[in-house]
Amino acid sequence: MKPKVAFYWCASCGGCEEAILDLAEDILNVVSAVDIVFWPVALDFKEKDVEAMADGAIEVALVNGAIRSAHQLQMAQLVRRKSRILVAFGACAQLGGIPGLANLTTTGEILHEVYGDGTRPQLEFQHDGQALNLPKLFESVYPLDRMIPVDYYVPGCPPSPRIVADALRVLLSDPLPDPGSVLAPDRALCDECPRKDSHDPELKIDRYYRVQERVLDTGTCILAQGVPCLGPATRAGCGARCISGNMPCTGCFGPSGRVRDYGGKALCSLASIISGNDAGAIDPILDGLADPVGTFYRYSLPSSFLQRKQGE
Amino acid sequence: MPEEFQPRIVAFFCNWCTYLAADLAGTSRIKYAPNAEVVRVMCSGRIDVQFVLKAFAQGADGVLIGGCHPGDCHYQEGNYKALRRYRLLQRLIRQMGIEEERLRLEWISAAEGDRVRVVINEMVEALQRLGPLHKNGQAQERLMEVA
Amino acid sequence: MARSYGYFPGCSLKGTGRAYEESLLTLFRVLDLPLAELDDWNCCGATSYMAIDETAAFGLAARNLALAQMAGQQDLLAPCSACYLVLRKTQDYVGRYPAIAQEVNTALGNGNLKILNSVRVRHPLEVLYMDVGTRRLSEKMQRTWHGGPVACYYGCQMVRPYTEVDRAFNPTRMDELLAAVKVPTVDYSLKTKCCGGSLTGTTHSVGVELNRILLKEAVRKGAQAIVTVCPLCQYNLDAYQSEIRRITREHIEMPILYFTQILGWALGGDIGSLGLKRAISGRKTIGQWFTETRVEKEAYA
Amino acid sequence: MPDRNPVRIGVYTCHCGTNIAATVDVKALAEFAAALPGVVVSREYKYMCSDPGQDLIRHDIRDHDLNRIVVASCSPHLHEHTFRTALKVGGLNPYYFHMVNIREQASWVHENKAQATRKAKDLVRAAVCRVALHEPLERGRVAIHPDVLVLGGGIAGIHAALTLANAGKHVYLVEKEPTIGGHMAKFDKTFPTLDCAACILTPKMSAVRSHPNITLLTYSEVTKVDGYVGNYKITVLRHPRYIDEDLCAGCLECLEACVYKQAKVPDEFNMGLGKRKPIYIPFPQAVPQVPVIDPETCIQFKSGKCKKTCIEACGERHAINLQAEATTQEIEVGTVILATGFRAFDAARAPGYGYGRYPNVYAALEVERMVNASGPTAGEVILRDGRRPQAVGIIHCVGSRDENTNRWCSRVCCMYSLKLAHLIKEHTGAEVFNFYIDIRTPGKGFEEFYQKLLTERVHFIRGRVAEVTDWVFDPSEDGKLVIRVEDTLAGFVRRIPVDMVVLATGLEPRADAPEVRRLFNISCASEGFFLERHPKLAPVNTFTDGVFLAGCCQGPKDIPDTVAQAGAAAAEALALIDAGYVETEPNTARVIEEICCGCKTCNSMCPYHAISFVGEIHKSRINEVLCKGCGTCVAACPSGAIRQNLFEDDQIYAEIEGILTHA
Repeated sequence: MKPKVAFYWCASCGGCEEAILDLAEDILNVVSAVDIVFWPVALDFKEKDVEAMADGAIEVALVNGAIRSAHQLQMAQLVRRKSRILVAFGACAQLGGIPGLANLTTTGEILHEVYGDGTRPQLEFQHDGQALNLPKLFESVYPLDRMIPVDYYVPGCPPSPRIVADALRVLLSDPLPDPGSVLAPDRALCDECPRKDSHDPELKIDRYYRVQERVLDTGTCILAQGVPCLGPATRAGCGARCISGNMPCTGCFGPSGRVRDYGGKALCSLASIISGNDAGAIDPILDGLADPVGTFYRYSLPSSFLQRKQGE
Repeated sequence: MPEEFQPRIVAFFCNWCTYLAADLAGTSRIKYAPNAEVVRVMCSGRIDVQFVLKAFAQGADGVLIGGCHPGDCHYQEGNYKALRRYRLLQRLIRQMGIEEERLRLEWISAAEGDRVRVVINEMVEALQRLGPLHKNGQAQERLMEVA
Repeated sequence: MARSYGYFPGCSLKGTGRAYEESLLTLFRVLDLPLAELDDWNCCGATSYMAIDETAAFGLAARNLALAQMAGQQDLLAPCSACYLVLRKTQDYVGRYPAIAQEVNTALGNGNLKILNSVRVRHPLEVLYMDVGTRRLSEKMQRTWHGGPVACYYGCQMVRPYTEVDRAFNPTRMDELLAAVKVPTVDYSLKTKCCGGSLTGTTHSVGVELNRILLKEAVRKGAQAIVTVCPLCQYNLDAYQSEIRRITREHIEMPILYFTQILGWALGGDIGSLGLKRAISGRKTIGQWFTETRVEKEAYA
Repeated sequence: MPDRNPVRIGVYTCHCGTNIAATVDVKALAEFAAALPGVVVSREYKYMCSDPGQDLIRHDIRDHDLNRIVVASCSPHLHEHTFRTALKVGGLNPYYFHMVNIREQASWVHENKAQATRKAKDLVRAAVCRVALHEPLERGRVAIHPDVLVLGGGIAGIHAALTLANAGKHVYLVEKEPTIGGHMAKFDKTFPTLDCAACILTPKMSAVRSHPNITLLTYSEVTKVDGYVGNYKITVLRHPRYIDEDLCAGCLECLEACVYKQAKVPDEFNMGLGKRKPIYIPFPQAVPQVPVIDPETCIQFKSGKCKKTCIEACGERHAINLQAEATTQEIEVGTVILATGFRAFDAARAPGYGYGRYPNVYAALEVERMVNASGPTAGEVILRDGRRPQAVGIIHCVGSRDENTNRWCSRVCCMYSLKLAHLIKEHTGAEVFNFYIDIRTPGKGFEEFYQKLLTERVHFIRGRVAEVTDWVFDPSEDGKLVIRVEDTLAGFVRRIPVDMVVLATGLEPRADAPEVRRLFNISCASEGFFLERHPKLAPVNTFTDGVFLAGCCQGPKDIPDTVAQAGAAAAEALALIDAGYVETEPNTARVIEEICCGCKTCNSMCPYHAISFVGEIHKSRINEVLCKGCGTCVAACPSGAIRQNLFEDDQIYAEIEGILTHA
């Protein structure tokens, strides 16, 4: 009988679900190969259906999205319980992703932004004897593995079709890769970048530009053109899609294996290669890197050392 | 009265200038605050931004980076790399809600034993004004909210 | 039109040192350097105060500095050495010792003032040397000196402990300024020795003896006048010459001038408004020296 | 990957007598360490660096089969090597070791015992966490080029060069001036023995010239230093002296022939007291015996309208070449001895003493020349106005022990002042007054010399001179210089009229010391003299391997000390050369090829060009020999593909965690 597969989403945009569909005709192979038992976005299963399953009944669960609310946590824990293999699918689940940038503010600030001083949604509300509940919002966004044990990671925002296909193939076959591994090459993007040999070794940046400030040559290394490209710091596997679109890598595939804090490492590297040996010369160059957190932690703030904005 | 707050400082010192300056402070019996603990690296250029962030996340209230004066680096240019990273890191930690006084870079030559005292004491004072970095304990403890 | 200098006269320049003020104003007029007298200035806090109650002295000085800074002045001109020193010292201490700064500012706070040390305390000698320069002085020279050689006397407070005005040992800027307008000076080794200061008023004999030493050495070096930068020095050297003659029977009679008088004259300032008539000693010589002469144009070869 | 044999750590806490034990609770520290993960043995001992201390480690390695060692004692700069050796002897790889500095950076700098102990605990915890991750490493070997560069041709350089040359090593002696000899060549007599400086120096100078193992490069400067211990590439700039050293026979006829019949140019060697011609030889015994032309003053260079009588005089030898230009020369050496000497304090910087203002105020070196028989006045002490002084005042500590100029004691001034006092009295019979703060005669025969002078009725007045003035207080002082001083023994202010004032100027670092320092990548102490590796245990070594110090460039010292130090420096160099190789620290960086993505970020990081990009494999590679181990590329590598031995990311993380884990 076919292996049971589940898809679930937490704090995410839905792009990861799209990524599954992006498999195009391959999706049919997937569907024929497996028995999808839970996929809220596409199929009509309910929470109780999952609860009804025996623990470990699901062969592989692909969970995308970060954890921001009590309900997401509860569902993640449920799916975890029911699955033999649980995969953090996509940048949000693996690193916190774009929603993770909310860690630069507090829940209070967010609610105020949305509802001002007006009425706010209540966690619990009584309506003719019936209690209506809303899930509690946490103070911070968390990557999946800070909440539940995660067996494998599929990087990307969203994961590229190739990565998804490879991941599914690997996961449904023997032998399984080492637990905890990221299902993408442990090398940085430059390795598969078509422009890797376009600049000479003595790379020196005299000014950083924001991408909209520059008409980028399509043949030359984007970083060498002064636009912060995080390819050197980001795990390969996407096939350098952004680069082919003449856009810099923004790091959605996250760090390679030996890096612990993606943003810190990327910052360290991009700061090292600028010219200027005193503050007077250095600072103007750095001005080109507007919004350091947004630049270096775009997808990984919750999984960084600091995890969120400090202080109250 | 409540005991005054004792900040914890992780100090990354280069082997050839600032670490020697700290040794000189010792041989000169110069007294200074005991809050800074030194991690020796060969050159300030070795200091990975990750180390600094790790220290802050791990509970340090301040991080001090010590290197050779510009032009005097034992490895010619390592201190310039350190400076470039420091300038950018300052911007990042400000965004992350960490006051810039918590991260300090100082050029201290092997001859400037007393400078070690001045810098560390100044930093301790500054941090005592600011108070602990993790007002509500370690970052990890935030997980309590979900338990 | 040059920017204006804040001007702090202090008590002397309105009293015994009137000649200094008159010649200073004249000189700055011919150089068209506008002077803006500080509004509502008070005692600088010098000597007696400084000796008895430092805090009060700092407070007094600080108020003047704060006023100047309110008036938007970058420079505050203090022609009297005593004023210069106490103002300069106050800035230094306020900058260096937070405790003093706090005390002073609490005091000033009652008058809604605060000292920021944004004002530069200057002495005319330094302004003329640094901002104007010897070159411009020679260019603007209008009258040729026919008087005898003079001894430049700087006094004690002008160059110690602060040395912005000139070097602590053997200062030379006044000599250079006078040389720029072709006034011969002698190598005067006592140029920073004590003039007797307020001793002339308290332990009179000692004060006068110190005066005598200065005058006598000037004579020995062939000087026919002594030029000063400080109203107290000027007064001490000027006022007791007859007394010295009486006690020592040495014939000492020489004009004691302000450097601003000579420069003001050399640059063509109105002779009547250099305060020359206020001199006590050597009036005759002064009369002969400060006349309407014009620069002889050197014949071009 | 899991280690086959589990980590077994031994921690050793040193009392260092009471140096540590007085401020750090060593017992508590040892107990604390014993409880740390992986720690099998934890001991405290009086002196870990002593043999019994090291034996402790060796035996525990054997008895408790330890595989990691932590020693908490002094600075690794002092004893890291000692303990690594102990591990080696104990049969353990020396790099399974980490040292904790609880003396220089804890017990000596803190007073509160509780806090000092807390800090020591944190540091030990950090070391234990770190050492667990250490890996065995091997030291590399670098062959030592046997040739030596000696920079500076004063007595220090000369003595070092001769010592090495006599030991059969080839020496390049580089001197800035046209001749070697340095300051000593200017002296007349030397204290306390009063033997003539020339008599003991000039033979050594000619020995240098004639020695087959010495290449003498005068009028030359080092402009570039490449390489590392054992293999330095030195670029030497040779200023043109316009007279070919090989062709010149040293007849000096060209000097006679110069169109200047009289010498007109102030003579540097005689401190401007004498005159020289545009073509000159610094002094009669100069080495090499080759004149030099000073283009600043030579008519031919200034106007091009000279009869060039010098060239005529040289005739067939054609040694003179006015077209000569500066040349550079590359030399390869394995070791370097810096003997760049000192600069005499400029007396004009102590304006109260009237130097440059009163003609009869002299700096000591001027008087040295004056009393020198071959000096500008042929040994006569004559004032600038031609008079012979009746009374002479010698002011000590000019530019020494002075908050306004230099704080340090220049060590030689007291003695040379006594010497000059003796010589001046001998030459003139004048009354000589010494004005001193303290008389410092801590040397062999020094105190005896001082006593001798007292019997010669030289006056000694204890007090710092206030000023030298020409202000006449009473007629007896007319035409004299008056020294105003508080006689602190008599307890009143005195005015001492003299005809001549001698300023005992102190010793300073040379103006070009900072450049030399940067060239050779060594440190300076706060006052600007070159910094020795350790004031007691490595007084002639620097923090740069293979670079040694001799003479006053390291600090003021007299001739005997200078010569002794020069010998020591030569010995250190010989020790290296004869060993044939040095072992290099293994803390180099390396690229993990599987992870390297070829982004080239690292390539621009390395100032030593140790990193190259290998086109075939599209990856960067590090040349281990060229790598000096700074680790800058490791931090810069965006994908963590570069690792550094002994400073692995994981080891440093472990250290940080160790420090910050709350006990």
